[in-house]
Amino acid sequence: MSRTRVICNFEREEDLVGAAEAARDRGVEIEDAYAPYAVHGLAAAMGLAHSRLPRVTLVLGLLGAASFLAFQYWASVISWPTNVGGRPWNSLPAFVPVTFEVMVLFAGVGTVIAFLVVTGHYPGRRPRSSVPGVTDDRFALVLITDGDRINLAAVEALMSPFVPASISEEAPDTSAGGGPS
Amino acid sequence: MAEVGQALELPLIAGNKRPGDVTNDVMGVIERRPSLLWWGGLLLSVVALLIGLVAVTYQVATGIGTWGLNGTVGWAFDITNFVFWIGIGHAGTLISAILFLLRQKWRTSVNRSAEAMTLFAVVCAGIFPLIHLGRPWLAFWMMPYPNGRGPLWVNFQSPLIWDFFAISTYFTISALFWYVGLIPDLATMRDRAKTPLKRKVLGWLSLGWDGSFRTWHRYETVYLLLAGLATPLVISVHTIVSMDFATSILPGWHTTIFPPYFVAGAIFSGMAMVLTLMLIARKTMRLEDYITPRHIDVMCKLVVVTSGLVGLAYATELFSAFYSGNAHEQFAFINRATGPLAWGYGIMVACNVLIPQLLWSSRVRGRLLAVFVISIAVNVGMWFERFIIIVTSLERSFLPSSWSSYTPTLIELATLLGSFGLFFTLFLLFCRFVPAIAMAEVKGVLHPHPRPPAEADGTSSVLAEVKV
Amino acid sequence: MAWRLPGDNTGYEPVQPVAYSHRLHAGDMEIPCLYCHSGAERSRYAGIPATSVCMNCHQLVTAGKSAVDEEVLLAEEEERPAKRIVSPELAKLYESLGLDERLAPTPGHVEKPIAWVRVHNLADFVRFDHSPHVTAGLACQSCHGPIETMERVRQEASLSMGWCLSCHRDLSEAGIAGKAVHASTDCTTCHY
Amino acid sequence: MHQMTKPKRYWMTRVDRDAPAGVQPEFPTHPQADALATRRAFLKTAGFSFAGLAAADCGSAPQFALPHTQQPELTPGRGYSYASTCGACEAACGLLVTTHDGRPTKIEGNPDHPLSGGATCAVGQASILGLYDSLRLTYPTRGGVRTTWADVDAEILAALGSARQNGRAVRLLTGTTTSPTTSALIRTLVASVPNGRHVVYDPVSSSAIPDAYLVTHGLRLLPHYRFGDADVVVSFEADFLGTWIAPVEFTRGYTARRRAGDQGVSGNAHHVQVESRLSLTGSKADRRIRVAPGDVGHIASHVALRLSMLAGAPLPWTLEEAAVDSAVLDELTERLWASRGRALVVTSSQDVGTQVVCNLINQLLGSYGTTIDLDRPSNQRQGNDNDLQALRAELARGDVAVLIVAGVNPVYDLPDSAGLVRDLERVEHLVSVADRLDETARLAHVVCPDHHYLETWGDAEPVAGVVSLSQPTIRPMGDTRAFIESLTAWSGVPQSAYDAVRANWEQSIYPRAGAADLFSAFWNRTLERGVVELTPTVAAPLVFSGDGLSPVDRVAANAGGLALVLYPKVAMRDGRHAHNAWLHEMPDPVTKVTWDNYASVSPATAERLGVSDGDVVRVVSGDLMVELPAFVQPGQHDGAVAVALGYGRAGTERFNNVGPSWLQARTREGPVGRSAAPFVVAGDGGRRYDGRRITVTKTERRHRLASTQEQHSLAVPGAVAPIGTSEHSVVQETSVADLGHGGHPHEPHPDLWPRDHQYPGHRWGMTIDLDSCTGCSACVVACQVENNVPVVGPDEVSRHRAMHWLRIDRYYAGDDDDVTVAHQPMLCQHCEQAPCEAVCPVLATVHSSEGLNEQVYNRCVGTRYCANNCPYKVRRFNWFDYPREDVAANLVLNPNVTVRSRGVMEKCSLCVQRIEEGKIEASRNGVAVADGDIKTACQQSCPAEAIVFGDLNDPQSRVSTLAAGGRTYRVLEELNTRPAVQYLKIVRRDENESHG
Repeated sequence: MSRTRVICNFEREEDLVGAAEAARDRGVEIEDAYAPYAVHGLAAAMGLAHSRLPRVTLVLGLLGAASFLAFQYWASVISWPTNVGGRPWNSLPAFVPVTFEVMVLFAGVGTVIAFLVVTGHYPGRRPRSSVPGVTDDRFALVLITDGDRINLAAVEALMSPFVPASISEEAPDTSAGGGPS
Repeated sequence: MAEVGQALELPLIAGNKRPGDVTNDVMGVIERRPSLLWWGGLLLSVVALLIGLVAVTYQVATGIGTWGLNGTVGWAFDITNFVFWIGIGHAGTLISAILFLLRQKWRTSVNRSAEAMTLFAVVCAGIFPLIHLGRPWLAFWMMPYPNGRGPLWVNFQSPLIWDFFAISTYFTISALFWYVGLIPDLATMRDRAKTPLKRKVLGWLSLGWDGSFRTWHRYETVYLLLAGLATPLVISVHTIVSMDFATSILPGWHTTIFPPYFVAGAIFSGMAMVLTLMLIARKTMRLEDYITPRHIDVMCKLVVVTSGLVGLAYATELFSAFYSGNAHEQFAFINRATGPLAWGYGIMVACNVLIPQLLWSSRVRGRLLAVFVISIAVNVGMWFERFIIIVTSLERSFLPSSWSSYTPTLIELATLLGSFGLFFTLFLLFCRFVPAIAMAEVKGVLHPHPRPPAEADGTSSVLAEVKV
Repeated sequence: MAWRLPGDNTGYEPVQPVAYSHRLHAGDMEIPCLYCHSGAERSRYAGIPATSVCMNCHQLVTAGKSAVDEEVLLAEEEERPAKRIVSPELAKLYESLGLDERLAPTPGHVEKPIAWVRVHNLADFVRFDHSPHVTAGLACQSCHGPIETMERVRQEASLSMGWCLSCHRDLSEAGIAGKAVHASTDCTTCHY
Repeated sequence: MHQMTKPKRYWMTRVDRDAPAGVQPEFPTHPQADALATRRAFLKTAGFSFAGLAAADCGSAPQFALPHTQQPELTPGRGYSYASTCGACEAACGLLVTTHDGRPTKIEGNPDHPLSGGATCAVGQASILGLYDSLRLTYPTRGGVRTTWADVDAEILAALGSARQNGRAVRLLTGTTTSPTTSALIRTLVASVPNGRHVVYDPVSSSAIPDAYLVTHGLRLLPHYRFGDADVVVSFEADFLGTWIAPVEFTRGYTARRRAGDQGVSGNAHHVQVESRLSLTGSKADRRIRVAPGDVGHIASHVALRLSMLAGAPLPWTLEEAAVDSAVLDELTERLWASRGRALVVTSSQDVGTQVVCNLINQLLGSYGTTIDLDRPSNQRQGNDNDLQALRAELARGDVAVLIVAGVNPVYDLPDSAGLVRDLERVEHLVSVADRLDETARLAHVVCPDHHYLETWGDAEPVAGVVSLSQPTIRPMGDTRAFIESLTAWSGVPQSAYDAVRANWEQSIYPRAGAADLFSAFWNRTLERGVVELTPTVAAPLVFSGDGLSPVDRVAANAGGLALVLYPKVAMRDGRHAHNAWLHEMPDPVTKVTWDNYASVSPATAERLGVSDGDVVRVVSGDLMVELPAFVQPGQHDGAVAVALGYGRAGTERFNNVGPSWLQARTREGPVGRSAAPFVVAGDGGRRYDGRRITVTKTERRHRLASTQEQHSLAVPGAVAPIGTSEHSVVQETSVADLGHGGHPHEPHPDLWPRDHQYPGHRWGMTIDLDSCTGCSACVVACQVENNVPVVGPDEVSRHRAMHWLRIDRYYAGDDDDVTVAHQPMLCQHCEQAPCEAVCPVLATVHSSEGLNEQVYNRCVGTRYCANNCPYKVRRFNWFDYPREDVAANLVLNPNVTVRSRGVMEKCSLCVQRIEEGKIEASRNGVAVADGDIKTACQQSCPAEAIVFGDLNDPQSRVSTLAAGGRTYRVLEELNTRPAVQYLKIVRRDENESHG
């Protein structure tokens, strides 16, 4: 009888946001929230840090650009220099468009892959939330109780202003939480 | 206060929906048996597609000679269609990416289908560079792959190579963007799926999405990043397409104004195509509540703006030709406007510059039929723009001895028809099997609803924020 | 079965209608290549020798020495004049010219060429000319491999464009036997 | 027909070419064909399915290499050339026939020949295709069925025998034969029968000229005109640069005379053309005077009168006023008088009176002995229309027992063919010596197919004292027999052509040669050189007798009436080569129309008749009628309607669906063009080709004329002319006056890129002298033969898909009455900064280290971007796999040039195969490539020597010196493409004209 997961079910995003804020004020550990769409202000309410994915994008983009610029130079100047319309071997300006496209390609594809890896999504993964309807019109907040001070009753009290549709308690989920963000 | 907001301007989503209603409405389209209208449309499209397939097969088997091209006019319908379709594609990316960056909430109702349109348009576009080759079975030589020929690479100075990279990148990124946007809705579908097979398939496609907000949080970042990448991409793509002409030496092609000119034209034609499709979709799939007069209105305004840009480009072109003092240039443009294809030039100016001006009037914008007709006109006009640019410059180039003319053959007409067949076939299938409206995004912009026992607290703040 | 790029027939070693041994002729007997393939100096094609060229020697040599010696011994034992021995392979040669065992023309004969199987096949859009390579002092072996050790001719080089080019590039640098050469890498050197 | 299957070998693999056709017996067709097919198919699928790998050993079926059984004396794979004589027409130019492995593949001019000097014409170039014509008659027939030569000879000998018995008439009807041997044999044969006669006529007659000389000099001869010695040339209707007598020789002399000095321009040279239609010659004239058809006689009389006054012995003539401004005539006359002894006046008129006046003019100008050679007369036109008339009378009376028609086709050539056919059917023994069942041969009881001239021994003496040999370059393709051999057989002493020629030379030529050494040595020497010059046996010099001279009256000009002008086209001539697809596809030098003849009318007349190009008009004269497409021809006289002869030949229906067949391909009906021969006026004193009164009415039908040029002038059409610019500068002109200070050094335009490409070794380049170029199009056909350029047919041509690598652009300047014409050969300019190269995605067209713009067929994927970006529009795309089913015709293909497949771009390579061969040859002999060693096909054939190819890095080379001259310019120089092909400006010598 120690840590448990309390799943609070809401019907309105405003309630979810409010509940999350309240829980955080009370120092209740928020495992995760579930919503059919990206609820505004919830990140702040849950105190989530900014994602670091943009850095991945930047690095991959630069990598793509650099590598392909180098390849073009090598192919047209070193590997087999051919006289095309009397232009110099190294027609740098002509290499720009392809370089740019490859940069975007690397960055874009890389970002999505990174996202899937970080959030652990892949074909065949089974959804973790046990809350029905969160992909439709329901909202859920999953709180962690520590058995003594913060227990089910306390949570219920805390949530009551946000009229949760239901509150249920579960055994702790070992695979809780997403990866680092 | 919500009332105030609605009083001030038309609502984004009519019918005062709740998230659940959105799911039901949008999924309803898919779960309902398809309407006769849909079947009819699909039949027509497939027939057109088959005609096109026959034509292309015959042409590949017999030779490019089955097209109306000649030694002087080496490109005509093929590249015209290519540029036309690429242009169509651009509006999709514009709506989903640029408007997203500009925080235009109204895009949510249309971006899904707009992105789909982009994908299908790029598919149609991609076909033409392939089949216009004399030896299409060797198209893979465009790829710089290691080989036993020396190794012999490709000519990175050729705009066609740039094209190759631009189009493939554009397709990949658009597909990713579209799919990423689709994941949450796929999860919704999965959770509503009746049969286990459906559930299994959708389960795979939705990558195990479960609405976890920690994922949502990163998801938004990724979406933002993709939008940020797609925006310069879409501009680069049509810039590069325009370079097919701008980097040549032909009078009428060799001009620095082409990149912006083409990008504006692309958005213009794309917007028109989105309008056309939206108006059809909203009727055929009863999505009047989601694609409201307000959406039409906004897009009409965009059409007017881009029409103005295009008109400006036409004028600038003529002026710089006159101002250049270069006989070849001057001749090229006088010939373009008054030469053998003057009629085509007329259509182009009328459809792209004159007719869209009607959209200044809100009454016209309000009449959906009128808007529909205008959008069609713009599509026609933009097709002719590319045709005129390509053919007039080629058929009257430097040496009068080689001047010639161009008339399309049946095969070319059938191929053009086929590309439309392919486009609409794909689009109609999309409407059937994928939520045509991005549910997750629409839900995000709904007006809030008071809790049934009316004791609202904290809602007002949210209200204020939600109001657009 | 080796997997290679399409068109690469390295190692192709077809069975020939006549079991002609380059090892024996070019190797042991050291007959110069150009004796039979005289076209290589003057023409695009090295050429396959006409049967009449073979007859220059095989007018007299009709079988391997061992076989002849055997017959001689046997003849001495049997106290009879030794018969002319014709090896089965050479018989094909004589047949091609319509000669009988005694190498006399058979009445009403028709000369029919020997259908050798082509070993080195180039793509038909490539123009290879033997003469400049030979006149530049390139050894036949540098492309055809150690032919003088082969019982049956085998394709040694890949004959791919890359293979040609690498040699052209290297030799323009290094030269042949100290003599500077200009081996062009222009497309029209081989494609026109 | 087994011969016809032989070609199969040639297009398999190069090993097959190891076996010469001539020497080698058939061998079974091996599976190479399938092997190739499968390999190609495999590559395609591999491409489609991106199948990167394939098993090495499961490739194509084995390819076999069949050596000879006896070592041939020639090295397989090497091209050899043999000196010979052209048999395409009576001009009998000297040839070097290039053969590859036993089959002739190319005809080149023989540089040692004193008349043609290494040049050829389009017809000569194309005549090699006739050798491989699959529709040639390959066996003798009797009563229309195949038979043996023995049988044929038996019949003919019997016929001759009976004729000999009862003194019936035996007639031998031939065209001009320049061969001494043939003539001798004909004389023997004719002499062997009591009532035998040899009748000669020319399909396009010049018999008025000898008739005139009979009047003025008492001897029926055709003089030898020496254009090379004439500064001032006045031609009345004579198209001497295009079709008249010996165009190649005349063009050489004419252009050589106009080139002189450091600028390569002679200021004295002047050429006036008086004609009713715009001929090729007229297009080069410094001054053109349009006259009504048949009016030249009257104008010539005016000139003669004026000259006689200048000469101080005025003729007692009173002349009606001339149709042309007398000031013009005065100027013309003065110019002639000023250059007495350096002037030449010619006319092709078939009116003896006009010819006589022409002779008078030449007499007054002292042309005899200077520009006209009567001591060494020409044998190139021996036709005698009076004899022909007599023969037709005999035929009409049914007097002729045996008629042997050799090498001519009277039923087609002559008017009233219906009557002729009727008469011929009454001939007891009609023997035809023809290469196919032509209009005449199909009436003959016995047809004796002749060899093609490349298959047989022969000789020619086109001009007295110039004798050349022709030798076989391939084993006969069928069971045909040389006319020479037939003659010997019919004279009862059968001989091989070789023996006959050699014997005749030993008897009659060798003595004239006065050679010191033995005959065999002389023979071998001549055989190798191809030609020998003999000192002619000069008879008493002919003197001009002025008595009985009378002027020619002006033709009655009936207002607005139209008169017909029949003329031979540069390509089709008299129609004997009507089965040659190359000649049909060659654009006419003036009209640029292919695959047709048509009724040319002046713009004014066209307007009056309400017709435009392609409207079918009905041309009627009495009971004669022909329907032809109209063609509007600037520069033509308003009263003239010009129609080309030589079309509408039976059997040319074979070309109705020549070219690719596809969904929207348009095929044609009937023969190619329509015959105008019925309109020839066969009066006394010869057949006349002009002056027949006709009426022309427009029909509702249209006929698509396959023209290679839509816009005919450099002037930009008014509708789209930008302000201040009327013309492009692609054709540049200068005047004799400007020449001195005309030269401007080429300042290379500033450049965006750093220029880091050196051309250390050779740097190939070309100059084309537009002043010399006459547009005769020999180069066009030469290029087609050399480079295996396909024939695409009229439909494709009309779709602007002609494949010629070298085309000749023709531009008009000035107004419709008084046009100036410019001919501009246009081929790949091999730009140093080639726009085509930069845009090719797959590096299929790049620049070589020797300055060539290379096109690599097997790398090309066919985007056509290069063609779009080529400012000169010289790139040609293979829209289809052009049909090559005619295996016989494939024998003519040049083994050194790839036959391009569908979907790839091609263009002029500056004959890179010759460059490579030349370099290899030089390195084999351990020497450097000398200037002139390598000649492109176009340069080699050019009679005007307008094209010069060579190494620009060699300052001594001809091309370098010409390029350094003041007349050079580059087309579209403003684009800074830096072409390796440079042009020399046209020189306008008539100060009254300043078009350009």
